[in-house]
Formats: sequence, structure tokens, C-alpha cells
Amino acid sequence: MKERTKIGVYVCHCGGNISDYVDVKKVVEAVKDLPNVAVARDFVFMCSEAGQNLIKEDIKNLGLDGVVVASCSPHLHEKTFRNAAKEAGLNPYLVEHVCIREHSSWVHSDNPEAATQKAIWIVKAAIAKVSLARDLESIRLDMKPEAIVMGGGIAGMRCAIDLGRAGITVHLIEMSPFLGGRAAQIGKMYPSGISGIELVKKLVEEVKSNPNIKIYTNAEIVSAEGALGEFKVKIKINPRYVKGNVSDDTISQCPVEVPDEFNYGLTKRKAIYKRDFTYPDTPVIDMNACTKCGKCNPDFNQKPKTVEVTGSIVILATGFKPYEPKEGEFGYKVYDNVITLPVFDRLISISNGKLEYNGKEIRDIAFIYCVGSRNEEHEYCSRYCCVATINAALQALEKFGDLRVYHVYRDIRTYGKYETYYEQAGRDGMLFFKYDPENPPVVERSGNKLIVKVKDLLTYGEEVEIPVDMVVLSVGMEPEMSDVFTMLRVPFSRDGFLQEVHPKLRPVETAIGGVLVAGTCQGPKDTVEATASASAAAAKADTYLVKGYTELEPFIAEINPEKCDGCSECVEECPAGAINIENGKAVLKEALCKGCGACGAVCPTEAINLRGYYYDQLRKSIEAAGGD
Amino acid sequence: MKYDVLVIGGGIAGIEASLTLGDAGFEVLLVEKDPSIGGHMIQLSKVFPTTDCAGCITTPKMAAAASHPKVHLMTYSEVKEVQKTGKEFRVKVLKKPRYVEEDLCIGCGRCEEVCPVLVPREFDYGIVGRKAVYIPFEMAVPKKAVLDLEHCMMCGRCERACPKDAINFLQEPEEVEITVKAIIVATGYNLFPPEKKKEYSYTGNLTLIHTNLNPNIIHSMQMERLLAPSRPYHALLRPGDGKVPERVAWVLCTGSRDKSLGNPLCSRVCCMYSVKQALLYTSAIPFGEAAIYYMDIRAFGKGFEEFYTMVRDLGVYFIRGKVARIESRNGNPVVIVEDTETGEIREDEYDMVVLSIGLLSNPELSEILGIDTNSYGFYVPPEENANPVATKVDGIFVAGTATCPKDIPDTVAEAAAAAAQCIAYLKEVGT
Amino acid sequence: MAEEQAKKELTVKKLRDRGVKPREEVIEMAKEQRKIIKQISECLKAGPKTIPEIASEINMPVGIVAWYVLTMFKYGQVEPGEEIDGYYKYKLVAKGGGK
Amino acid sequence: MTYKILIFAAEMAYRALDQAGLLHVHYTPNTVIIRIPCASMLRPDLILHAFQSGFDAVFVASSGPDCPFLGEECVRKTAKRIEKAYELLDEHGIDKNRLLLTGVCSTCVEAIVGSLERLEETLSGE
Repeated sequence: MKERTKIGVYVCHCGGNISDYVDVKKVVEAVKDLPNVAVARDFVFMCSEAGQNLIKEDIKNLGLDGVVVASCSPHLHEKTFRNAAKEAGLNPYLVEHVCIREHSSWVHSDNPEAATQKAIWIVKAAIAKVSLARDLESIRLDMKPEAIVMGGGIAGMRCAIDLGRAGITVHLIEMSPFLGGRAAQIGKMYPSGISGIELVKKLVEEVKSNPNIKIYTNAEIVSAEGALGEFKVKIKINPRYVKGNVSDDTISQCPVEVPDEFNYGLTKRKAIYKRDFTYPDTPVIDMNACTKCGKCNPDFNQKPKTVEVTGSIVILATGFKPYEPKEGEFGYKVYDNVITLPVFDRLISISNGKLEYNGKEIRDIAFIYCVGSRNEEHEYCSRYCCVATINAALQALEKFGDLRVYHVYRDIRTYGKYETYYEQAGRDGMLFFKYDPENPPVVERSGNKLIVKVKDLLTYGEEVEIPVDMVVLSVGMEPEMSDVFTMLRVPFSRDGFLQEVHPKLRPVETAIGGVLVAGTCQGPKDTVEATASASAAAAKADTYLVKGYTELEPFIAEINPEKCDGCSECVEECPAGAINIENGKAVLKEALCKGCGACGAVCPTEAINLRGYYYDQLRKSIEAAGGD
Repeated sequence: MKYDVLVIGGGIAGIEASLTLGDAGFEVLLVEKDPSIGGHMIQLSKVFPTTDCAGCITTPKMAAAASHPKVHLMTYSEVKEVQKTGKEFRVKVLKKPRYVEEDLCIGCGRCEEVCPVLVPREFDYGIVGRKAVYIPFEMAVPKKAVLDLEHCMMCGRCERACPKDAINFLQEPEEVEITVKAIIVATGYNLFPPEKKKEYSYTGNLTLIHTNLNPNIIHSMQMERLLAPSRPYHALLRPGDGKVPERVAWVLCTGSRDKSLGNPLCSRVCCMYSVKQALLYTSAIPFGEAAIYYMDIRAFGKGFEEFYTMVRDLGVYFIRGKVARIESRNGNPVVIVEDTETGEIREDEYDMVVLSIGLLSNPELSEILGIDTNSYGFYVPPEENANPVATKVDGIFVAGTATCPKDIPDTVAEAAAAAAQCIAYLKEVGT
Repeated sequence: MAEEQAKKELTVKKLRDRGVKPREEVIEMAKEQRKIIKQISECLKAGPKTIPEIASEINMPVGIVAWYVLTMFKYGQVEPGEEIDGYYKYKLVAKGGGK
Repeated sequence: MTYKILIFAAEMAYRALDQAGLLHVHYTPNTVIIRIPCASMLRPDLILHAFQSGFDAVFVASSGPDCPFLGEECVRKTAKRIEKAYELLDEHGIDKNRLLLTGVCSTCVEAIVGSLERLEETLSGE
């Protein structure tokens, strides 16, 4: 194969991010006279319009036949530079974007000389690779306007509505028997003042009335597979065991009572139950509790139904779970009246007249903040809890009056306009104590009171003892785990939530093409932020589905029939069944190829290559980088 | 002229919304009041929590907006009138005269070289000067000169120097009428004017500092410019006398959480950008001392707390207390504060003090658009929890800091959300 | 070409002919600016100096001198030399060297 | 004496290297990173080629079971490649310990740093 000899090399300063440690001029010097290089330049921001124009001009004026850009990670700007090349008339796959920021200047800032040397090696390897690069064409993939949304909470519903309204068929899959998720459990919400139930109701109405949205509740994920444009999700829909309309009267006949999880066990429900504010109206029988007495006229013969849904895109909106404090953490599970914020939220919603817990009236409450957040186990801040706690305290005060409220916090993070809630709390006479994480508050019992002992930083470290009737722990968020994450191989961030590609550049995309994230599965969020991120995910999906097609990278296998001796090793190696032997030669079904390249590795005659990573390219790269 | 969507505001929110809509196949007109798109974000140094340079994220998006076949730019233009008739909005946009022919100008900057008048450079918040005719900044899109007639001597040197005959003093404002089906409002925020907090002794204005009583008291956007890779100075220097600052302090909540100044709201980003600036400062000047005066550190977003902890561990001082006043001693600012964790009254002298100023609303277009604002001037989405970007007017959506101060990840998410609502709406009304 | 040349002279003149004049303050300001830049340049002819040194020599507030010197740096008229105790010494850029 | 290490970085491992950059973690700079989609594509002779081209060690950073192409299947397939490569190295009298395979998830910064440290120890222990 003929080598490319007019390669342009562009080394980015990244405005100091690179050039502070890597001597970019030296990198340019080291490669500018290499036989395949026509021009080598450095520039302060390669990704800016001016930087891109520099490349475009060189392609046009110098007739470049290949481009190497050494800057940040290709995950950030590979597409940017490929597009620039394309606009200038060069095949975009003759551009090699290599990383000398994350992979050199940032990790070797302690050794600028070595960082520079490493950058030179990386650039040399890239030049070698481009010198043997082939023209490639992207693969056009038509997109059926169909999406799968996992999770029927507010984020999943918001997303489904936005897509449904845009004319896209949506499969909305909810694991529990009813839509709504955790938002419905919140009382009066900030900032608009509606209740969680009202919010859920509103979204459910829109979901229900949109003919493009297919709802599946009580649905277990059996399998999820596929790729952008062709995801398949198999779900098992568990039976509700009821038939026809079931009246409230019938439900009340049920002799079994179990703690109602919706109210965290503060109230009880029957074994057959429904939720008035949401979908579906049909009740469900909880078979773990049911005694099969038959009073509700059930149908125990119903069998689970397995359904397979397809979609071009999968949106994960699987939500969060509140942190469950450990036994003994601030007295949790040791003293009766130590409860968590979500439970307190339900308690104020269901209590009337006076605030009672365990049969005892509550007059004094202490809230302890950052429980399960900002510590060794969970380094992150859970974001919503400061505002949610103050909001809950304000509601309690409004509803029950005459409460004494104490906030034991680390930093009050009532960001943005939520500051007004903090201010209101102060005006309402609530007291604030700041604790040092090195010296956390201690909860003890004294008579029929709980005592919160805190070393208060606001009074210069004075030891304060606060006698209260109840301690509420402001618990943070943890990701709700789902099997679907592993099935689709979505990567996690260090905090355990799902990882977006880049928080600013590609905030709703994951590393897996076509799998998007919405709401709190990506990180703690309040309801406003969760619905906004859900709409953002819908927007990303729209760019594929409303347009109706996308272009995929061409990095799939390529078989050279002249070299192939028909041994069929590759057929067995291929995980996708994409290769067959026809007339004694291996033949690739391109649509099935996943682009792993495993076939190429086992081919005894090296008849198979992976496009964009041809073995001769890799060999030459290795040689180039192996030298000095 | 007809478009599907009008996006008002060419900051990161407007750009993101435009690109998303363009990618989905809709015709978008992006109107920006300044001579270049990019908004506040392009002025920033690096951004938390990833410490990517702001330019690395913004400039490619700016370039993409300029070259996108479906996105049309109108810079240095203002929306003057919006009228909804049926399913359409008729909009009047005023194209302000640049006194430079946009299609002729090649951005060579020769006009700027010969111009004899210096004016504080807006892009750098006045830490250096520009000329009366000038390229707004190196990475501007479009990269075209603009002539500031207000400060022009009308000597004609620029006109003679221009190799393309692009200077035209006779340009008049031009009113353009367009028709769109939907509008996204991404008009962003205004900065708190630091001179309003009299106790902190900043005597200039947002873009004027060198005539301050003490030019070593600066505001945070000026610090962004001092730290930015595209900074106008050759090194990190204090503006008062060009010294390398060895001790720098940040005063948080300047103009935020302060009822006496009419802004009780928290500006949401100042904690994190100050923490980030302290990090960038200590990496630029390793022997430098950095101190942050704060009330609460609000590191609430994804990866923020981890970032804050890292900076704290690097040795940046955090002192809890609301700064009472800032005085001057031999040109050095002196911070007077009660440390609320010890009760001690401190007088700390620094080489430079950065006022971490807050974000105020920009309700300029609220009457023209007919959408509600709260008492602070931010737009209020009526059903914020269910749909944070919808307004009471069908077909008008709002995104980014126009509704409340916001960091970049939240702004970008909202911008995309507005695009999603817009697409759903357009599909329903029919395109 | 002749036409272009004609137009080139025209627009600013035409505008003046219409009675539009530069503001008095602007003219005053530009005059003052020229004076300060000249003073700084003169002062630097004798050799590199720090900003406070220039300020005391030409007897002007150091903040204002700093602004001018750093703006002159931006326009390529001065360049920094050695740094002593946190202060850079500035020197004039040889004519034709700046942009 | 400094040693030169070639890192074959598959999709997720490449992201982990990005992550190391974001966190400004230090590791040995005598490393060259070659990006590949999936480690199962490595022909064993490529690994030998690296040694013959001047590298002192090869670190195959696969995506492990997080591989977006093959999932857990990746582990088995890649292990087969490494087995073959070991045989090749044996034939050419190259110490097998100079070749290291680690499955690296997208945030497994420690796995990267740890593996490189182990390789360096091996190299300096000879």
C-alpha cells in the first residue's frame, strides 16, 4: 500500500493545559522533518474556529493527505477535527486525534521533559498510523422512530412525553406496579409549591393521553441487548392477579394488612392495593402478603407475560434510592424516634392536626445533615438534601405550628433561588448549629427525650446539648442499581452513579452509543433538575430519531478474499455470527459486525483487518514509537 | 424571512439549543446582542470540576454553530418586537451598525493597530485597553472588527488602513422582520456591579478598574481573565502595579445572599469558581498563598465536593466569615472580618483581593416577550417541577441563567431540554 | 480602483459632512492618552523599568501606569524582561518588531 | 535506567487513562499509548513486535468484562491472545513477566497505575 507523504501535524497548547508542561515547539521540531510529514504546527487552541481553519487551509493549500492532531482526549474532539477535515475535502478518517493532555501533560506535570518526550512518541506513532490510513466511509444507519425508556418516575415520564409528542414511539418500562417513582412521596415541593402527587398526576395524565407511549408496569427486565438503532429489551410483565374493575369496596374486603411501602410503613395497606394518583387504575395483588382468601375475586391463574420491545435508543431513567443509615449511625435503629428525611416527609403528609410518631406528640425536632454524604463512604454531596430538609421543616411548621426546629449542618447548600427557603427558616425562628465532620454530633437518650450533642462552630466550638422528641437524618442519594446497567455495559462514575461522556459537551450520553441517561441515575438532582435532564436526553434522542438516521463510524472488519484460505477460524471466533464461509472464502455480514476485531486476531493468514486499525498501521505505529 | 425557531442569546445555552435543534433538522436563527457569540463562558479561564479550559468546550461549539447548515447567526443584533399571530411569531430584530462591512472584513486587525483611542476592553473587563475599532477577542465568531462610534475620533485612519475597504461610517441600524414558529429565550445574566457593595472599596465599574482607588481589588471575572490561557498579560500579575501576587484572597457572596443590596439569592456558581480560581492561582504561582472567605461552601454538583476537598487538601485556606470591609495599606488590600468559627476579628493583608460577584437577572426582554419574571427579574416557568423550560406563552421556552443563576452543566442540560420542548411543540403545531 | 479610493476617503468624511462630530471628551481623552504613552515610552528609552519605577519617574498613579504599560504590552509596544521581587522590568520593543 | 512500556489501551482502559489525567495522577512517563477498540483484536505477533521495536514491556489494558464490544466474553478471548503471546515470547527468549494483561474499567485509575508499577518492579528486579 502506498504511503501517505503529505501529513499535517498539529500540536495544541490547550491554552497552557498542554504547553505549560509539554514543550510543544519541541514536539513540532521533532516531527516536522519526518519523511511523511508535510507541515507541523503548534497553536494555542486547535479546536477553536481559527485552529480548525488552520487545518482546513493547509489541506486545501498544501494538499494534505493525512492529519494528526495532538491535543486533548479524542473522546472530546475527534469528531470536531474529522468534521473540519471533511469540510476541507479530506476523508475524515485520515485524521488521527491523539491525546497529549490527559495522557501526558496532566499526568506528568511533575516531569516536563519526560512529558514532552512521551508526547513526541505519541505523535510519531500517530504519524506512522496515518501514513498507512485508508479512505473510509461512515455507515449510514436509518433510525426507526422508536425509543425505550427505562424507569417510570418523573424523569422517565418527562422523557417519554417529550419523545411521544415529537412523534416517536416510546416504550416506557416501570419495574414497580405503578408509574410515579419516588417524587410522589414528597410533600409540597420547591420551588413551584405543588405536591409530589400533583406533579406525578400531571405527568401521568400526559403519558396516558399520548398514543405514542406504550406503558409497561410491573415489568422485570429479562434481557437487554443491541446497539444504536437496534436495541432489544425483553421484559417479564408480572400479573396483577385481578380481573375487570375492582371497586374500593372490594379492596376493603381484603383481610390482610401489611406496612405500606409508599409511606415507609407509617400506614398499612391491604394485600390488594392501588394508587389513586397514578397509572394504571387497576389494583395489584401483592402475592407475598396475599392469603388467597379469594374475597377480592382474583384470578390466580394469570401468568407472567414476556414481551420484547425494540428501540433505536435506550434512555435510562432508573433513579436513586435514599441512603439507608447504618444501625447506630446517629442513633438510627437504636432509638425509635430517629428517622430519615423521606420518612419524615411522609409523616408530615399523612399527619393531621398534630405531629405524632409512635403515639407521641413531637414538639422539638433536630435535623442532622449530610448523613451518608460527604464522608469516606460517599465523598459526593447529595445536592438536594439541604433544600429538601429546610423545605420539609418549613412545611411541618406551617402545618403543625409551635414546633421548635434545630438544624445541625455542615454547610447549608440552598443554592440559587432556594436561598429564600433558608432565609425563611431563620425568620421562622429555627436554630442552626454547624458541626465539624471530625467531630460529628452524637445522639443519646435521656428520659423520654433524645439529646443531640454538638460542638457548634457558630459559637466557636461550644458544646451544645439539644433535647428533642425526634431526630431526622438528612440522608443522601445512592444510585438505584439495575441489571440493565450490566446488560448494556454502561460505565459508572467514581461516585457509583452512571457516567456521562462529558458533563458539558455530552451530558446525557454514555460511552455506549445510543444509551442515554436521564434524572438521578446520573447523579443527585432535585425534581426540576431531573425533569430538565430528562428533556435533555429526549433532545439528544430527537437528533437521531426526528432526523431519522445517523452516521456510524466505519470501524468494522474487512476481509481480503485473496488472502483468505477458508479455514473458518474467524467464523467460530466472531461473537455476532457475522462471518460465514461461502465458496471457500470468509464473507462478512457488515450489519452484524460489532467491530471488536477478534476475527482478525485469529486469522492465520492475516486476511482480516479491522478498519481504522489495520495491522500494518499498528505495526508501523509501534515501530515509530519504539524508537527514540 | 422564515425560520422554525428563534434562539435569543448566543451564550453557551443559546448555542447548545441551536445546535441541538439544527441537528434534529430544524432551521434556527440565533440572535446575539454582542458582536460575537460565546457569551460569558468564552471569557472564563478553566471550568470546574474538570478544569478543562473554557475555550476547549466553547470554541468548537461556536465554530459548529457558525458552520452548521441549519443554524443562522445574527450578531450585534437585538430583538425589538415579538408578536404572536396564530401559530406564528412575527419578530423585529434590530441589526446594530458595526460600521464594518461583515462580508468584507477579514479580521486582520489592521484597523485596530492604527486607531489612536484606548477604551477599557470589555472582553477583559477593563484590565487592559482596546481601541475604538477592535476585534472583540481572538476567538470571536464571527471574527470581524466592530467600530465603537461613541469613542471614535473620526480620524479615518482605520478606513485608510483597511485592506478590504470594509470600514463604513455610513452604516445605519437595520430592522429585519422575521417569522418563526417558536422562540427559545437564552438571554443569560448580568453581573452584580461590585461598586454597589461600598464596604469593599471597588470604585470603578464592571469594565473599569485602573482608575479605582485600589486597582488591586478586582472582581471575579477580571480574575478569570487574569488566569485565562488567552489572558492579555504575559504572566499572572495584579492590575494595580504589575506585581506577581503572592497572597490572594477571595471574598465570597459579594452581591449575593445580601438583602441590603437587593439580592438575597445565592448565585450558585461563586463558591465553585472561587475554589477553582484558587486552584489555578496556586498552580500558576506555587509559592502563592490563597485564602477564601466564605459563609457556606456550596459544592453541590456532580464531582464538586470531590473537587473542593482536593483544593482544600492542597492547602488553600478557608476562613468562615462575612467580610465586613476592605481597606488599603500601601496599595495592598486589607480584609477585615470576624472569623465566625473562632470569634476572632482579623485584619488580613493581601497583594490582591478578588470579589466573587454574583449573578443577577437580565429581564430586558420580559415585556417584549410577555413572560413573567419573579421579583428578582428571573423568568419563572409556571410549572417548574414538571417542565422547567416552558413559559406561559405556548411556543416560548426559556433556558439557562435566564431563569436563575446556574452552572454550565445545568445550563447545557436546560438548553437541550428547551430544544426538546421546542421540537415536541413544532411537531404538534406542524412544520 | 479610483472609485474605491474615492469611497475610501468618503465614509468618515461624509459622516462629518452630515454634521456628526466626535465627542469633545473623546478628543480630550485621546490627547491625554497620547501624552501618557509618550511619557512612558520616553522613560523606557533610558532602559528597562518596572511599573512602579515608571510611575514614580513620570509622577503618575501606579494603577494608571500599569494599565497603560500592560495595554502597550498587548499591542506589542513593550515587552517584559527580567523579574525582580515579583516585578517585571519592561522595555520598548524595537520599531517594526511589534504588530 | 528507564524502561519503555507500550500500553495497548482498549476502549474502557483508554477512558481510564483519560480519567487519570482529569485527576492529575502521576505514573511513569516512559509509556506510549496505542488505542485499540477491544483487546481481543490483538494478534499475538503484535506484542512480540513491540519488544522487537524497542519496548521493554507491554501492558495490555483491556476493558475486562466492561468491554462494550464483547462483555465478559472479552476476558476469555483476550486471555487466549496473551497465552499465545507468552508462547511467542518464550520462543524468543523474552521474559514473560514483561507482558501484563489487566482488565481496566473506565474509572479504574488505580488498576492502571498499579499495573505500571508492577511492570516497573519486574523490570528493575532483573
